[in-house]
Amino acid sequence: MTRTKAAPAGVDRGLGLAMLERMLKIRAFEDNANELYRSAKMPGLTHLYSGEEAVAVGVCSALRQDDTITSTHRGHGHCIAKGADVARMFCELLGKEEGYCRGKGGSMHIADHANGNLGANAIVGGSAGIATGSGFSAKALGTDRVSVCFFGEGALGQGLLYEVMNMAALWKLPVIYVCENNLYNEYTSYEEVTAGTIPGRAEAFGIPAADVDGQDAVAVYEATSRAVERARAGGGPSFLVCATYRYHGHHVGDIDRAYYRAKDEEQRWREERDPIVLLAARLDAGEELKRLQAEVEAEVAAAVAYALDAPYPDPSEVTEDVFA
Amino acid sequence: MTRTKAAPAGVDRGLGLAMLERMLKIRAFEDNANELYRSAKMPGLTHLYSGEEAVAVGVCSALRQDDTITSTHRGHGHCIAKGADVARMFCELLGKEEGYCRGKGGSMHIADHANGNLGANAIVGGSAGIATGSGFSAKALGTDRVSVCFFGEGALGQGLLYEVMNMAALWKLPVIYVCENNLYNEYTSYEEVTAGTIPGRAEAFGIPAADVDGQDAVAVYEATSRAVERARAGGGPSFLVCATYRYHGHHVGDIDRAYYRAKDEEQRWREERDPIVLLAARLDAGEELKRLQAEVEAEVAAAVAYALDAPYPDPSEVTEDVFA
Amino acid sequence: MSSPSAVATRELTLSQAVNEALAEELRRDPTVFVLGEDVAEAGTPFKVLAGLVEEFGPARVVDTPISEPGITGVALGAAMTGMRPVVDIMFGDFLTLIMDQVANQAAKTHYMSGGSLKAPLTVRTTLGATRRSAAQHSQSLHAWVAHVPGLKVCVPSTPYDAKGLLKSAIRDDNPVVVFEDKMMYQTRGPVPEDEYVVPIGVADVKRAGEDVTVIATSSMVYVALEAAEALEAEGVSVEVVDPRTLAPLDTETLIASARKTGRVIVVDEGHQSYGASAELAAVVAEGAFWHLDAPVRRLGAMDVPIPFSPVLEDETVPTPERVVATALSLVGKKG
Amino acid sequence: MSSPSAVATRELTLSQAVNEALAEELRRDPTVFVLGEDVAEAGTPFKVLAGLVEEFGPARVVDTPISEPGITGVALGAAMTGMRPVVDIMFGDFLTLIMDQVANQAAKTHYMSGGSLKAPLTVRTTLGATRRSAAQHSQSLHAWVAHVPGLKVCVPSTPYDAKGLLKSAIRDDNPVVVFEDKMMYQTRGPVPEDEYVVPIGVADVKRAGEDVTVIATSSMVYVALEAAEALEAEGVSVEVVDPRTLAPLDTETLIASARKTGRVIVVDEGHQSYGASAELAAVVAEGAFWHLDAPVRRLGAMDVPIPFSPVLEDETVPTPERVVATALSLVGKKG
Ligand SMILES: Cc1ncc(C[n+]2csc(CCOP(=O)(O)OP(=O)(O)O)c2C)c(N)n1
Ligand SMILES: Cc1ncc(C[n+]2csc(CCOP(=O)(O)OP(=O)(O)O)c2C)c(N)n1
Ligand SMILES: [Mg+2]
Ligand SMILES: [Mg+2]
Repeated sequence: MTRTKAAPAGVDRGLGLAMLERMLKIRAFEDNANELYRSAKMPGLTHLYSGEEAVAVGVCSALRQDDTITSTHRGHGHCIAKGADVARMFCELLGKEEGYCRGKGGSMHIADHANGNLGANAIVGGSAGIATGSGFSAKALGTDRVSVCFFGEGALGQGLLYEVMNMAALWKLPVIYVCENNLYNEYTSYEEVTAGTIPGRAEAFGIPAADVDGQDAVAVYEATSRAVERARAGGGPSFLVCATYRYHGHHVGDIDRAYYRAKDEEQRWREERDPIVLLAARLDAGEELKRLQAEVEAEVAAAVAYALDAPYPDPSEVTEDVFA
Repeated sequence: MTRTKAAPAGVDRGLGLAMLERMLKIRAFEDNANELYRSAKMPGLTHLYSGEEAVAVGVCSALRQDDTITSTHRGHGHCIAKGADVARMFCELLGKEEGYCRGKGGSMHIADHANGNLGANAIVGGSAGIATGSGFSAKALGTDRVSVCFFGEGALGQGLLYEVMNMAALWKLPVIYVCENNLYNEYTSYEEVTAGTIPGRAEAFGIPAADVDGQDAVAVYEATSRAVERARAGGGPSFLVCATYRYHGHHVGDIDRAYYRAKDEEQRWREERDPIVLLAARLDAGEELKRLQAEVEAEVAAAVAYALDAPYPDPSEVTEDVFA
Repeated sequence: MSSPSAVATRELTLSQAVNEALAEELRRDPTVFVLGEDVAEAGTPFKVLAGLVEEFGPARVVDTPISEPGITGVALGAAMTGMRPVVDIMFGDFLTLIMDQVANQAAKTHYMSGGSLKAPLTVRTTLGATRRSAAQHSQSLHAWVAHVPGLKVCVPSTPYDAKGLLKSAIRDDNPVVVFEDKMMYQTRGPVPEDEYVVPIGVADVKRAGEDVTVIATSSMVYVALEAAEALEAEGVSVEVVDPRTLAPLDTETLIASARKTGRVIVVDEGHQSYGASAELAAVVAEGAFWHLDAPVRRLGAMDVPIPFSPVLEDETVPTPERVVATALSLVGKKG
Repeated sequence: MSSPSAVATRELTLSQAVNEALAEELRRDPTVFVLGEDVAEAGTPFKVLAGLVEEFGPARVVDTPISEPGITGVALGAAMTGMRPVVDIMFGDFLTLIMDQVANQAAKTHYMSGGSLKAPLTVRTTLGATRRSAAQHSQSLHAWVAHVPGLKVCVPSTPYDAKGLLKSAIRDDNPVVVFEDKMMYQTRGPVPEDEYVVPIGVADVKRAGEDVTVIATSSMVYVALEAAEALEAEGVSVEVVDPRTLAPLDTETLIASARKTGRVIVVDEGHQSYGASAELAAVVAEGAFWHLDAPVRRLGAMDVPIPFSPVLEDETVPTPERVVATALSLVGKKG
């Protein structure tokens, strides 16, 4: 995805449609992942990104290929937004040889080195250090690449985040901390476990923080572009709080969830705040939407079929790649 | 030490003199500890509190005996301020049987359960959880005791602190976080390693923070009293940043330190900002100062003599108290 | 086998047994409380704590932020000041985050204070692979805590042991780490109607035998028992010894069995190198040296991060087939 | 003994040898940098890094906040994106704080990514007691990291090995944890004038002998050598084997020595239970089973938190006297 300078009124139409395509692809990917789980074709559990597409796509659309991201347990969206191939992703979800991690990582550990994705992480907040270190090397090696750290608001509970934000601020590292606030830490409302304010957590370290509408891909893109510009210019880290919502359960198995999240809250977000609908409306993309949707669905369906047919790794691979 | 309601103009004279006595005792204790090191009578190293006396004494003078504190590697001051017996402390510093920890803890681990001192800690920031947990139990058990967490500004680097401040704020725990900012993390200026602001670190969690002159025992006492009142009334945690200075090196062996700390900076603090001199002046305590000084020096000298003569534990004690 | 036959029992899952232990201790002692992520309404992702918040309320079954070090520290402080917290660490892999609070703080509190302070803290967590959860949610890190003086470590295998040991842990005046194999929560077994505890530090012979001793921990007991069945068909009589707790370790029972059979296999789901299996093997190799007819053999998890793909993950764990093959080679029946 | 006599050497302290290794690697490779608390002007509390910031500047010898987890995480991220960081963790006791970054992140990065990512990260830290530093500054926690697949672990005993292994560690494409005994920094030994490296995974026979093998790690090598001297006077010939690295472990050299002498003592300063000594003992007890004339004996640190008082602390560590007594009992000379 090429970078385009954001106009205050929005983004140019080409970029807007490209973002729409990515978001549709994420949605289609997740629907298929869910279906693979439900039909018992996927081992284990997975955490779906549906509903949050505007965050990953808005952010990654403002990045270059050599910029790095670190991702989370809910990482498919970041991965696709940064340019990954969905067939290789499905292969990974199914534990197949051709997966991004040769089947060793699974959904929670997809990494796509070529596109700068340093990996999803199954430890909440666990990649905050890695992302900050990528910013460190960007600066130390004299490049102008930037590093994005995606994390859910649950990661605000992990002390590591504060340790590394302090260093990023001190050393003016080109790091963008992107907090995806989808309102829930698993089965607990974030308000029950989050004191004070979220932006304040960054501002305490002298890091500028912005509240962003995470359902508005253009707003996310613009906020990220500003942070990227600042980072490339040596201005140091930024922090974005993107208000968003996950449509599905915490993971694919989290079906009966009314005890922690009301059905009509879910419905309201889906009906009123869907990021794909909002972007399509903004671009007035009726026809293109249908075309893109059809294209993307075909691509994703083919990827699923490919992955289902793909071979498993040979069991002997189990002892490979322990050491480089 | 009894509690006295702080008048805006200061504290009553009885309390003022009691604070002065404690501060003198800490100073005398540290001078003797230093001497024990220099004369090779004390095993290992120790971190002296001289110069910072107003913080420990100002804080602890606002506490009841059943209120708890947690302390640091630089803990003698907290220990004495909370009411410990200096002979048993010296015994501990020398590894003797009658020490507070039967010789097992040494300088960095003195605990004085009877006076509510839950222990010094050799892990920077390591007691932040313990202090917060003591606040948790105070509330859960329906008492109105409060918990004080002493830590150096270096502990702002430890993520644990942010994790527990979040919980203290959420659950309105009666915890007072006392940051002793003596400007140095070992051999590094705190400014080189501390981004943003110190009070902001607490305010981000909705915890009120106050900057306090840590050389002014009365100011510390008053700020603490306000925090204690709030905590006992169920108002939740507070955070105090006490600006202070250590007179000696990071530990007793840190003699040649001009490379990180200018001699005349040290001299200025000693000459212009000595907490004992400042309090004595405020109380106009010329005569009493001399008397208290003499008394305290005699007590401390006797304690040193006692400790030097005291027996070591029997080697067989090494396997005792691993389990309760 | 200590699961008694004389008393009235019911079949419970291990999950239910743990839930009962917590409920009973919460009822018995008002200073007991549970602290952890999603422990209240959700009853944890494994649903092990279902119903507790309804009976005991949110002040005693406390949902926390995702702050494992902080939670453990808060629990420790509460433990030092009159309470008996039970910390829920969702996955044993997150022990990585709490080692300072556990090993540098809780484990040493009593000793460093010369006996004046106590830390009656229980940490419940999980171990075990094959859930297709990949490298950061599948580890069995019990060897780390077993290596720390001042900690007690339980690795129960049955609902009976899980309940009885957890009750002992909560009542213990020391920090205790209890590991439950996440794949065992639906495993059923008899649990007495009446109250009981299982003492910490006493091994249990889960099956008596003469030819080979299999020392197995946690869910590996079932692997050993399955192997023992198969071996019986081959004419090899296997004794399965379950240490139940790693620290303290009931070396006497282990060594006695080893002396009796002269052949020992240790099966443990931690990585084999520098794992619990090394200590267990070293203890019997030394203690039963003059009685051993063959080297003590170890079967731990393969020394690789646990891979996601089922075809790979299944390679990493000890299986009944491997125990059988090892036992047969020890008795000289096959290679 | 691999410290070569044919090449030109100087006597250096272990501290100087480490300093040289860092300086050489910093000079050789611009992607190498050092990160830690008080590493720059202070050169660490042990002064091991003295002078480096003067030569390489504060951008490559970086003073950090007191944030062990954060530092390690930052280093890992830099390692994954083209650099070769050397993290300084002042005391090995603080490994408690970085286990998530080390064990869940760095160790698994390469494997979990199917080989696409690398983490060429070196962590330097300390072990060892008797410095009168009490329970939180005296631990030897190398067994924890040795238990984690994907990590390499070095425990050098001599200036020669310390320098050569550290250089190998920095050049290695994997995360390596290097332990230096803080009591050994002033220990002197010959170090070649010319550049060299010591390969990771190769044990070294520090003294050849016939009757008893003492496998000793880090500073315990000196305890073993001192015991060997004393035993020679008693007519007992001791072979001292230094594994030098725990992971990978050179099992061949260890087992060969055990087979030759038939009697083995393992000396390691980690706590004995579930310590490195358990793995070393288990490996030789299995590998040399048919050649052993006596049980493999272990001497680790006592299973107590390290106490402050010298009269107590000195009880906790293996001593030459205890090695001598153990060796004599093994050869049947006394109880
Ligand atoms: C350190 C750690 N603690 C707990 C967990 C279990 N866990 C997985 S996801 C999750 C909730 C994360 O919430 P958030 O960060 O808001 O991300 P979201 O799932 O909402 O995208 C928890 C508690 C974990 N993986 N890592
Ligand atoms: C977790 C941890 N990291 C490093 C150290 C080594 N250390 C001991 S004291 C100290 C500096 C502490 O500075 P500060 O908190 O400001 O306290 P001060 O010594 O100034 O009173 C350091 C780095 C430690 N004890 N614990
Ligand atoms: Mg969330
Ligand atoms: Mg300081």
